[in-house]
Amino acid sequence: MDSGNIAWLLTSASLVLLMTPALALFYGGMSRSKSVLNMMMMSFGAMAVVGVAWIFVGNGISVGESMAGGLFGNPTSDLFLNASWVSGDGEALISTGFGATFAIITVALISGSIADRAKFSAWLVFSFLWAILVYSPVSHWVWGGGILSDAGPIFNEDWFPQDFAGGTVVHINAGVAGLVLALLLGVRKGFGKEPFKPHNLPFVMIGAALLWFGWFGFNAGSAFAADDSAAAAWVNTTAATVAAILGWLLVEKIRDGKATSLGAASGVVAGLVAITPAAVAVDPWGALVIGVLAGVFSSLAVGLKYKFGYDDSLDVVGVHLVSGLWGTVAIGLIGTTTFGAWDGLFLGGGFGGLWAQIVAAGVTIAYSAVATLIIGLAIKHTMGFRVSEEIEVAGIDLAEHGETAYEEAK
Amino acid sequence: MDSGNIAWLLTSASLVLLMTPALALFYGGMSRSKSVLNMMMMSFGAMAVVGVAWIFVGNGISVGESMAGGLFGNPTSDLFLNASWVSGDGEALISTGFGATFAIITVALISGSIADRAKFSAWLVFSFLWAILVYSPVSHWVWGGGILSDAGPIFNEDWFPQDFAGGTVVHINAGVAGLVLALLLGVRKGFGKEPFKPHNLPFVMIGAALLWFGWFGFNAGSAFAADDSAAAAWVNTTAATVAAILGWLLVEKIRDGKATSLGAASGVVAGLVAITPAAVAVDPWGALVIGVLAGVFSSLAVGLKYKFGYDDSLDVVGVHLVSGLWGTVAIGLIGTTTFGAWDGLFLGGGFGGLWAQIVAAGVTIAYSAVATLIIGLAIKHTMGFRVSEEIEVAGIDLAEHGETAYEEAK
Amino acid sequence: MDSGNIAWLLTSASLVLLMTPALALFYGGMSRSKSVLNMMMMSFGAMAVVGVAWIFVGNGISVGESMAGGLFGNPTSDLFLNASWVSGDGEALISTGFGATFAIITVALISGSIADRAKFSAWLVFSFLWAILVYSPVSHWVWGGGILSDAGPIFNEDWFPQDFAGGTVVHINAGVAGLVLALLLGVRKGFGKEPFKPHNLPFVMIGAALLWFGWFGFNAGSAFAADDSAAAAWVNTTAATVAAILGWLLVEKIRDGKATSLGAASGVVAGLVAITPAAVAVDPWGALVIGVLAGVFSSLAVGLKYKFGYDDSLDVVGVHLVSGLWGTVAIGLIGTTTFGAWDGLFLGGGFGGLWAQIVAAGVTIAYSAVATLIIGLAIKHTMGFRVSEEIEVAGIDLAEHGETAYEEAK
Amino acid sequence: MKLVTAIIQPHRVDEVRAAVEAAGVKGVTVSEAAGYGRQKGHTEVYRGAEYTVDLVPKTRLEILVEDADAAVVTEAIVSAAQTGKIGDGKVWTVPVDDVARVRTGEHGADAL
Amino acid sequence: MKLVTAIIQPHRVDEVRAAVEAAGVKGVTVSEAAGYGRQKGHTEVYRGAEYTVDLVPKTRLEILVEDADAAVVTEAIVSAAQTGKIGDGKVWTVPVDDVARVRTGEHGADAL
Amino acid sequence: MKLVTAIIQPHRVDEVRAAVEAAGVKGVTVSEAAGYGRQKGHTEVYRGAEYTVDLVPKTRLEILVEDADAAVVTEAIVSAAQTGKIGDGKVWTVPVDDVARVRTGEHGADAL
Ligand SMILES: Nc1ncnc2c1ncn2[C@@H]1O[C@H](COP(=O)(O)OP(=O)(O)O)[C@@H](O)[C@H]1O
Ligand SMILES: Nc1ncnc2c1ncn2[C@@H]1O[C@H](COP(=O)(O)OP(=O)(O)O)[C@@H](O)[C@H]1O
Ligand SMILES: Nc1ncnc2c1ncn2[C@@H]1O[C@H](COP(=O)(O)OP(=O)(O)O)[C@@H](O)[C@H]1O
Repeated sequence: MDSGNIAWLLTSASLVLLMTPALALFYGGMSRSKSVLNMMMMSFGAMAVVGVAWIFVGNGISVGESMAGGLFGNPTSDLFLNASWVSGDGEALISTGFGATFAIITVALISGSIADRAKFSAWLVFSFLWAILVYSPVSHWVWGGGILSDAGPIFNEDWFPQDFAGGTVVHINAGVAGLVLALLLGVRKGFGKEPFKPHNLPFVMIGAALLWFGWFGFNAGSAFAADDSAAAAWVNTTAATVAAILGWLLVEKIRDGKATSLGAASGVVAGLVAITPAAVAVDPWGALVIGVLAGVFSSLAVGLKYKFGYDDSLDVVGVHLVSGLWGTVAIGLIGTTTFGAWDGLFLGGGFGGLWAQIVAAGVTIAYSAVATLIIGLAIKHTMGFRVSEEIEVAGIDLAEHGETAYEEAK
Repeated sequence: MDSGNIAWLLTSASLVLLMTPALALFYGGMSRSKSVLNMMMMSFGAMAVVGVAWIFVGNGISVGESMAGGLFGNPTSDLFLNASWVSGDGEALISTGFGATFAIITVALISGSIADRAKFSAWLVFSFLWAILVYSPVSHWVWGGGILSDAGPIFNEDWFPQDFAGGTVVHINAGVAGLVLALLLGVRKGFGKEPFKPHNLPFVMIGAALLWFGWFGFNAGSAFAADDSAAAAWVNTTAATVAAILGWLLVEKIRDGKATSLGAASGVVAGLVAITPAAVAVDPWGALVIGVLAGVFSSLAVGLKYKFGYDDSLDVVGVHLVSGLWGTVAIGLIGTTTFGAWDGLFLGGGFGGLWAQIVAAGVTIAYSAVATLIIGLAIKHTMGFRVSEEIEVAGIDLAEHGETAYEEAK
Repeated sequence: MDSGNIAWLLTSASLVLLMTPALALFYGGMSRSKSVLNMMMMSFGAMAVVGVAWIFVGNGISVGESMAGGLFGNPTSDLFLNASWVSGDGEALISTGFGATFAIITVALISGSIADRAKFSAWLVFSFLWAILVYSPVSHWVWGGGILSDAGPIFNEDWFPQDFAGGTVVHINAGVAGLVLALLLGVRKGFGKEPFKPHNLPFVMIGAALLWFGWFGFNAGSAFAADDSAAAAWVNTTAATVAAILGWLLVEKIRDGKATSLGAASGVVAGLVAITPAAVAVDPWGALVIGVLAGVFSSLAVGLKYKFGYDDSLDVVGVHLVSGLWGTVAIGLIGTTTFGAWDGLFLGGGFGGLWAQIVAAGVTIAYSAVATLIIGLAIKHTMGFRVSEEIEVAGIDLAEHGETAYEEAK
Repeated sequence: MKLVTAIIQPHRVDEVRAAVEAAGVKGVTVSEAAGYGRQKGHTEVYRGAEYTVDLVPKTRLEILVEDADAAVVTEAIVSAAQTGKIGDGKVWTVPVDDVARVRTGEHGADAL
Repeated sequence: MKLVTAIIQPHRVDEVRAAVEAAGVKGVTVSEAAGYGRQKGHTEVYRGAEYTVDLVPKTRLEILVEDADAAVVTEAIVSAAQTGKIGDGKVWTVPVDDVARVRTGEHGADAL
Repeated sequence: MKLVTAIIQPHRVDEVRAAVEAAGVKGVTVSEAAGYGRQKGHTEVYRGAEYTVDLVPKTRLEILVEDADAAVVTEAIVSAAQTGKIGDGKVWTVPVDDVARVRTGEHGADAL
């Protein structure tokens, strides 16, 4: 037990825990004032039920010894974290906590695609099931020695997917789930006609900033030590993010004539998403490139929903799926071995890495799409997933939570 | 000097310092828009005067060598932190800083019971006196080798109260003081008739989330090292909190038909309060139980003020006193020795621990009640503690601070 | 590589990164609701372009080997952080990241003096140039072995300027630049007649609190280790800040009859600024003195703009220049050698230290004034620095960013 | 028909609503306003400078009534809103040509 | 000239604006209001206690028209704002002595 | 008595208040509004899509005056609020049957 490593893991886990309320603020600010509470409650609800799900069996499924050929970890290996606790080992214990914060934020991310219209109880059930049936196994595949790791049946020790902090497990996974739910629940009244503008842009900006702050725990904490890799991840995280702000604002300036604050905040998130898998696999120059293009790609992608007619309300697909994919694939192109595992295509490493990245992304997309659809359909046809149009127009906060976000003085 | 431990203590002290402005946001959001500044200023004022009081004599009273048979530490042992400074010892120095942040937040907690109606100058005087005369000695009793420690006259090395991070010293102490002040100042105009609804629920939610974030420093930092105990405290803190959200929302759903955002935020705090004394004394399963019941107990308790007619405006009693008591007593029931000091009743440890916990709680309640009453009465009958009804109705912000919180564009 | 030190540097760099959005909230809350986004975007824009500038050549100019007799570091020594990266050394890498966060916040601070009226594109160009041409060289002078260090031509090993975390490099530097830009852009319509009151004081308070939180990384992180010095800096930072709140509120209470929340928030910042250079150079008693007088001096200084007619909109001069100067000079008076380099005048050290502090401040002021003026004039006469009066009155957010900060429910 | 408009102190709204209901009024439209008259505003402090905020928040009530009820409703409002302090407000009546209920399209007294 | 004032459901504003424009109206003034009548408010929960919020948000439209147009505009509003549910609102007309356009100082029908 | 209502640009409020005070007016009620007419709104950008916000913020002033003063006050408002740009606003006058001062219960001209 190294006290410096534990100190950094304690800090990192705290930082990542903070990301979910930061997301609540980011998403909440983007909502309309009649539905901000419901939006934030989807994050808080995810904290509650995914937290419990993780302590119950999620941690075991994620990091327990592989079963069924690497499809999942042993669910009973750490029931109620009992095994971790009695081990008395600080690094093991805080690692389970760190893992919980990842499961929580991944689920919370999904909620952005179904703003203003999901039943809160249905969301809680979805969160619980998705955390156990989708997040936990996929994290086992990539990080727990499962089917998408070098120990799995697809890859080998030379060529295997690199996902430092969650490009596949977190962002592609959540992005696909968001897309499926947006399709399943359908568009909001007025979609494509009214702009549904953010009701509080300072909230959006501060939410994005707190996400950035927490993301240092997410990325640099994924070194599981206060070491050179952690430092490298910190530097790349910052490099990609500052570049992504520029990329997003540049597109806006050229296309619309104006650089918006919503664009700056969205650029922050796009950059962070894209560098997540690549945090140590590329050098700072590569991080700048990944960042600026993440800003460009995602700023162009958020308009697609109007074209294809899916109401991904707060752009989970445009930001998390698109930049998550970009960052994952980019490693195959410009990965280097200073801290990374293999060289990418442009650095003379050949197609092996690129292939591994694409396969990992593809498997994640396929599984997430199918599993989310099954869970979503089950909920839709039993308890129902969506509130009535009347409630939606009047504001979901009042009907689902009995509250209005703001009160005037009297 | 271990750099990992210092790193964690520096981080923890910073986190706990953040808790007081987080509380300001939590309390401020619950206030009405005409009195939010005064509410927040009570926290900021506490930072200022309790900070100075701690540097002056508070630290000495709390951790100096015991005097008067363990009633308080030597007040002159660390005047203006001079002794700590010249020691040149980083762990000693940052521990005094860590201690300051505890004293500040404990005082700030009290302010929630007297929203909208306390003179700011009276509050500052109260804060200074209460920090020195109540917080500092009580913290000496429990943590400084005083009368409620194993070195004191009441307990022995086998059976003594466990209070890892402040169930008695912080939450019961502040909760009782809040009750006494609420009674002393009396109810607000409209109490029991108007709902006095929160003017900004997103503030309340983000305030609660920042409290949670800071609380990792509070609980895991109370290990005074980046070690196994700290990791254990981190995990239990999260387990209890996620469970408490569920507990609170469940009561609301059953009783009122709707799960509110105010309930989720309050559940966060209730869970954190309850696990504070027990952070390493129970296992994660125990933490879940403590948490869910803290949510249930506190959500039921916040209605008591209407029944008994004390205007504990923002529920200091319902949340801090009730969940603080519950967490303190729960150790006597389900405490375990993996990281804790003795086994609780249900784990075969007998009644010794339960008795110790109840005595510690009882002594704290009695002293806090009497001492707060004396300080409060002295202020009431000299400078006065409460503003006029006219000021209260018009909004205390304008009269006491010459400001209004929000300005429209012009 | 010591994991505890790296843990603390990772944490500190994350904390300082958070300071810039915290500043955005602090400044944004003080703005009017029609220009809050532009105010916040100046901070976010600084993050983007200064981040890139630092990774590009800024880090080299700041910490590369001295050139031109200590005027700047070798700009090509760490292009795109390539040298730091290939070193593979975690402490070197995270130190460059830590440096980036300092450059960003310093530039962002300046924006407070030109609220409501600067073209966003002009601001981005200014930020880029100023970071490279002013911040980077001045930081080299003081911290990189340049002309204001003990290795420089002016000072010697006995007497040289002490600037632990940025009294000269950050606060005096930014304060002077703010003054120059305020003069260059001219006053806003209504200056001196309308009060331009803060549109959201809770934002101001929380912004100040998050600055405080981040400042622990700024000051205690400047020890570049989790050691005794870091702990000392933490304690002094808190001591000065709590005292400065009291100092500011005292002036208000005496002069205006009321202690304001804007005053408390401003006091926080003034105290933090003043203790920044002196964080380990004085003892806690000295920190209290520096803090309380910083509160007094800055609260009196913010009125000067009305007297002299410069529209330093959010008091960059009154707070950062004045308290930065005071803290820098105070070391010459009450510096001690427990953790500091030499004794100040009042502690029997003679005039050597005082002289060094004054020279360092004077050189910084002179260079910052001239260089800022040149950059500012160049921008003014090419792309233009200020928006039209019409845009200013209608609200700069709409014209520059195509957005309004808040939307009502519909 | 008549439209009775009242500008009153915000904290008297509940009392006034009760009074007009007692006088037979079935519906009211409420909005925010601010005003000044004999009552001047209050003083705020900003960065050491005092200045006067002279608009005082008020609440506007609008009530459509039949001609015969205008005087009764006015008196009901006056007595319920009265605190005797400067700034209590004004109540005025204007003639109305026609009223329509949106839901049904009814006109005149039926629409009230 | 006449002033037509309409209190309608906030979510019908766009439809009503389109309808009055179709009826020849060139300008409209809009503001926020709240009201009650036959439509009672909703229930909110706070700390375990239920209570009624009885003011329902509404939007006020004010439209200056020539005498002859008042009835047409009223009908246009009524049919565009109608949902058939309680709370759809009211439209009333008051006589106007004079209108001035600030920009030009014109008076009367020219000022509309 | 008359009620003079003015819809003006928000940034002309101070000038208008000064002008009507100079014309002998002792009290004013102010509220927020938004409107459109010849002046169309502005363009905002959202996620790459431009759209028009056509309601422009305005301020409403309501001033009760004696019959004889209505014209004078109207002219005072028009000249103080005029900037010559489209969107300067409207001023209109409606007849008032009665005014009451809440504080005293006075009626008619005494209540102004
Ligand atoms: N001439 C007026 N026209 C329109 N509103 C007025 C007029 N005079 C007063 N008011 C409104 O009535 C409110 C109270 O008036 P004020 O003169 O302050 O008190 P009082 O009526 O008790 O003498 C003002 O705030 C304003 O809103
Ligand atoms: N007598 C009245 N005077 C002024 N406003 C009224 C009156 N009656 C109703 N209103 C307004 O009209 C709105 C709708 O009235 P309500 O009686 O609820 O529905 P409906 O007109 O469909 O029967 C109310 O919210 C209120 O704003
Ligand atoms: N017919 C109308 N009825 C009510 N308000 C109107 C009418 N026409 C204009 N207004 C109000 O007057 C404001 C200015 O009118 P507009 O036609 O834009 O400018 P101008 O009067 O200078 O030609 C509008 O924003 C609206 O609030």
